[in-house]
Amino acid sequence: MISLTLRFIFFLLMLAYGCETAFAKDTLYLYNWNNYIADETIQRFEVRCACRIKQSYYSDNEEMLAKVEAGAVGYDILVPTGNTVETLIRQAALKPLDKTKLPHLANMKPAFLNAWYDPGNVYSVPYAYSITLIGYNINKLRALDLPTDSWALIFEPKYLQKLKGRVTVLNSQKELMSAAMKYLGYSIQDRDMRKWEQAKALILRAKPYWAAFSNNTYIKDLAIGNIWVAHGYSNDMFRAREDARSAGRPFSISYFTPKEGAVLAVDNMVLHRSGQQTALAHRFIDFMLEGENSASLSNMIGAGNPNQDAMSLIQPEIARDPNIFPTAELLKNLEMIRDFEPRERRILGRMWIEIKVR
Amino acid sequence: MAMHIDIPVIAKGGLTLLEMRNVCRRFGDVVTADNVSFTIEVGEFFSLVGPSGCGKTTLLRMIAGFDSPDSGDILLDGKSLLRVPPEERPIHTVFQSYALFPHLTVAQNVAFPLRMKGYSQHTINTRTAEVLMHVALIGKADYLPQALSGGERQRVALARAIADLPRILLLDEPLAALDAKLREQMQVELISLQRKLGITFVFVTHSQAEALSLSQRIGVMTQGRIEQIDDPARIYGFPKNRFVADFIGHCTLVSASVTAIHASYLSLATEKLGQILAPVTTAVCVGQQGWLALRPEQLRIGRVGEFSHFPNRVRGKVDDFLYIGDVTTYIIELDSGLRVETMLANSAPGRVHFFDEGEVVELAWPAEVGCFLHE
Amino acid sequence: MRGQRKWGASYMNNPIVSKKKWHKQARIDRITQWIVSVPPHLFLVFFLVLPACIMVLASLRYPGEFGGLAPLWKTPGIHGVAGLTLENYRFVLGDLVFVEILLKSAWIAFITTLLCLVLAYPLALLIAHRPKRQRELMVLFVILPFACNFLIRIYAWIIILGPFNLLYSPFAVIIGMVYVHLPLMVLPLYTNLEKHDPLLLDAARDLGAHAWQRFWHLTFPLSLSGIFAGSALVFIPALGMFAVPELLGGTGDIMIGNLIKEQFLESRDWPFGATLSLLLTVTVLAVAQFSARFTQRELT
Amino acid sequence: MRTSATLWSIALLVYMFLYIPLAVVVLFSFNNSELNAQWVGFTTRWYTVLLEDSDMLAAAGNSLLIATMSSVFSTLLGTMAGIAMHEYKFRLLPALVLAPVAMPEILLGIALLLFFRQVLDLTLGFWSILIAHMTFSLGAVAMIVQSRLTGMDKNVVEAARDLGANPWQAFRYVMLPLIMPAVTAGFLVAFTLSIDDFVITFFNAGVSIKTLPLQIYSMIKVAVTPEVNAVSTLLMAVTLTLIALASRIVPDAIHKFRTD
Repeated sequence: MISLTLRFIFFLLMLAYGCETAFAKDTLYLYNWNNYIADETIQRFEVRCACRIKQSYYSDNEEMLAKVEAGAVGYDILVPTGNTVETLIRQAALKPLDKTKLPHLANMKPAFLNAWYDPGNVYSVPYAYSITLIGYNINKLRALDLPTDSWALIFEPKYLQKLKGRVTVLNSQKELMSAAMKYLGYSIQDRDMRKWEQAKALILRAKPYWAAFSNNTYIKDLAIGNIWVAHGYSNDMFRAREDARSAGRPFSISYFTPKEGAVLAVDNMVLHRSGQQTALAHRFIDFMLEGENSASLSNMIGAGNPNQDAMSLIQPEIARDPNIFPTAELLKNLEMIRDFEPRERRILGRMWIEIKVR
Repeated sequence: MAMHIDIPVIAKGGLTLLEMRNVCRRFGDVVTADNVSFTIEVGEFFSLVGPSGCGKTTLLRMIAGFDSPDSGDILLDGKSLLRVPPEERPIHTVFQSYALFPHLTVAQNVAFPLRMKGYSQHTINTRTAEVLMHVALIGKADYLPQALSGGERQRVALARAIADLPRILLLDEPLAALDAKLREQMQVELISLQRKLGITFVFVTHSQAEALSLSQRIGVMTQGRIEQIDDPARIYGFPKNRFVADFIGHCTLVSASVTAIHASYLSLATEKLGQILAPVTTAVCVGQQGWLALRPEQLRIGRVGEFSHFPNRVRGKVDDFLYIGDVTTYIIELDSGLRVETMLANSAPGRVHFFDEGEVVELAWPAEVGCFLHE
Repeated sequence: MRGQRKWGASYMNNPIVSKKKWHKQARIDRITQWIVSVPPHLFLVFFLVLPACIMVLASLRYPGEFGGLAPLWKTPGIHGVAGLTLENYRFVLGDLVFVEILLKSAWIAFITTLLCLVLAYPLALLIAHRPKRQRELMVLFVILPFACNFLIRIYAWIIILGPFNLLYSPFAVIIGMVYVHLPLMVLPLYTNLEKHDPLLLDAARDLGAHAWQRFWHLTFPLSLSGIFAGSALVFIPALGMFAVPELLGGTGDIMIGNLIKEQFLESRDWPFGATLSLLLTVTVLAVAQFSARFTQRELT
Repeated sequence: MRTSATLWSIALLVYMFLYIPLAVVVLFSFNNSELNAQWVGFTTRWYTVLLEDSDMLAAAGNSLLIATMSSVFSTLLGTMAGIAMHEYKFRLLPALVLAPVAMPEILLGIALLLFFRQVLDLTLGFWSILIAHMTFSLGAVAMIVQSRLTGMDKNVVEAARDLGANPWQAFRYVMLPLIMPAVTAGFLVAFTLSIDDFVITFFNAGVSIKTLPLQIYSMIKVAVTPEVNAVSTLLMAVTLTLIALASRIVPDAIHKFRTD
């Protein structure tokens, strides 16, 4: 009896040890949004630099901040949105970039450089951007003849009655409340808490009609047809449209940027101070700055592209899509999220708890 | 609904209450009831005795309804019980392990049958108090079974079974788990209770002493067959065959053959005891082979020549003796090698035995002693 | 931690053992007791009691600038809040919404326990009355769903409920909760029912009790301790569950577990998360105390 | 007792309720479409995708390594705790052993997360998960060993001491062989608890290490492809054989020594 157990334990240890050693080669740890880089791009980089990329995913900046705070060790590259870059800089959690190793930085469109959150791009380099908008099931909405141009679709009970249990919204305090502020016509930089209270009231009024808060399952749910309207990121909606088409679903998915304006999220590559592979990280950032690789972000994932060099390589119908490359006048009412003072953040945090709990 | 309780008249040798008619039952190749037929009268204390595994408990379970015979019938007041489930039969059982309901107090246990019949709470309370008086457990009404002693638990099991005055009470070796002193006390109580309530008792036990002392009629069973049904004196005095003689009480069995039949006695030729005179038994013919059964207490032990007036005399030496307090049993080894058991009351205080080991003694007994058995 | 020594104590008061041998033996015994009991005590105190105290302490502090906890002492030079505060408790108790969500979680856990009981009891009763060989097999088939990972069992329901538009609804949450917790209810019930002495049922039947009466007056009362053990085994984990409501629940189906998880892993307000966790702990202790009092009356 | 038809029908209903979802999961692992919407065609490509998925294999490896180590250590400590609780009447130990099993996992997860980050400043990863797993599986082993000891004839060990064995010999030659089935059962339970744990690992895993449940969670939340079904089916098969193994060797062993 005892020998049986010992043999069993020995066997398990060997098996486990086997799996572990296979990946001792130098490995670059990338902590990125889910569905924000094509596998094919990853493989090309691994082949070029003879290394391994170990990816972890997050679906909200807050989640990434919390996880990094909880177990900060080992991540070389993070891809935070603008406001989160500012937070990480204030936390002194980043390593400055060595520009000399980034020859392709010149490809970057000037408008995206020298951003308010990282003047002089000391720590960050733009990676891609997305717009937080509304994706929908064309057939269903045409049948219900619902408007496809305004936030009212997910905030007005008169539309929501027809969509009861078929709508999901982002499980992110900043994104959802900003969308509500936009619908009310306010700027999302506004520090007047009374306006945010109105946004909270608006959300609470619409909440009973929504099916769920979801940061990622909405891609699959839209493609399968469980839900018909989703509040989410433009690249995710692109993915949902592709999934539905490739799976041969009897409907198609589309998405629009509401006329009242929306949140623009410019995501940037940064080096976390606890990363070991600094040299390899720089090569990866530079690799992503090359026109061809950056173009794959738009062609395969439908993300907005800050890279000038890549514009020529992007497929025409994606380049023309205003939800991926917004026109100048649309850009006017796109705003980026900024972090507020801790005191205000706590008040908003408490509002968010009320939204979730009421 | 008030409960009408009439104390049934104790009929002596009266009406047949329960009849077993050609009941057969087998478990695989083991026969537990082999064409059993007997009747039990109203108000009788009937015992079923036999070695363990002789089928007496199966018989009891068939009467209670937990088991049904392969063939034959069981009749109560002339009506067949086969289709009647246990809960419908006016028959209750006192189990050997008592089977008291652990989560109910003594009073609630006793009240259980009454509650099942839907009597009013008032009737239940009065009847329960009354029954607890019978078994002297009034003080323990609110105790849980695990807080009681063995004797008390046994009495609760008894009280519970007689609470709603069943027509028949089956007792499955109820006293087996008690110590000797307590068992004697309970035996007395059982008899007085049976007389007071007049309920027909069917008492199953493997202890023949208990059966002899308690019952008005005894059925001796072995391998699923009833060997003999009779009152205790005849069972002990005139056993029908070797098994009954050997099982009930102690006795020495000697093979014998009839040499002559006289008016008041038989003369038998036995190879171990020589020529013996024994009482007449019916349906015997000269030359019949059989067995002579001698009860130890009927043999007189003394010095050689002391009992010249007895016809049957044999000589032997004291091989061993067993002191049991009031009597001492002597094992006498006869010249012919037969070992015979006899006993002598210790009338003189302090004397452990009257004969020493190896001393030559003589055993003698009158012609009326012994019993010639056919098979 | 003074343990009364029982191991081999009997020889101690045996006069004929020589004094010297007796002392040596006592010393060996003392060492053995130490070897056996210190390591587990140490590990559990260090990794269970201490963390619990830290959690209580955390609930009394301010949240850090970027998540985590603000420093305990006011160190010069570093701005921002420090020291202890009852702010979290004022916020939790000030607003009834948190007690509301606790009650809602308790309500969902209660319904789950009830449904598990209604489904598990007949099954346990049936298994307890089957012959030995069949019994082990049927119990094994109850445990088997535990073989596959808890998340996969939830995911199975995502696939099933999705097309019927039942997903993201309280109904889905209840189905998921019952599905995950059902085996936990069957086992204690089965072990209790299996211990019932069949002779008691014969005795009850002999005393005139019909099938339903036998169940109501005998089997059910005796299985009460099994029912309470099973209910506690389902209710307490169900109260703290967050994966099922998150994957299957809709906007209105948030439980206290989700709120706690969100404080720690999304809105980075650890003190408030710790306070909610304590609120949950107090509820669990109350429930455990209540059910322990019933299972204490071990009858059979 | 006459088991009525209603009992059988409810039992059948419960078994179907337990097994239909699992059947669906296994069925869709062979579905030839990215989405689990409806049946398209039979394929085994998800299994090939699974075997090439390095993250999954790494997660499986981590899970196995952690589960093995945690159950070995917790069986060791748990057996000690079980014996200590049985031999010496401690008041604190039973409560400590019961607490992690009795309270919702989220509380234990949070407490450990705070403790590791605030007190030990241990970055969450392999060791934090290992310790977390040991905390709750130690309790399970201790309870199994203790219940085995209470079921055992008490004066067997005293008889050994009486015949001149010192505590260690009494343990080694009498107590250990007798409780070995319980220790093995404890190990298997600890192993299953550890490999199956999600909630506590979720809070204490940090970022750098992934166990199987976490990998499955992220797959369910994010890129949900039938690969999840494939890994679920394989996991079911592995744990199934483990339980069958445990249920075969342990009860027979326990029956052999049962001394009612």
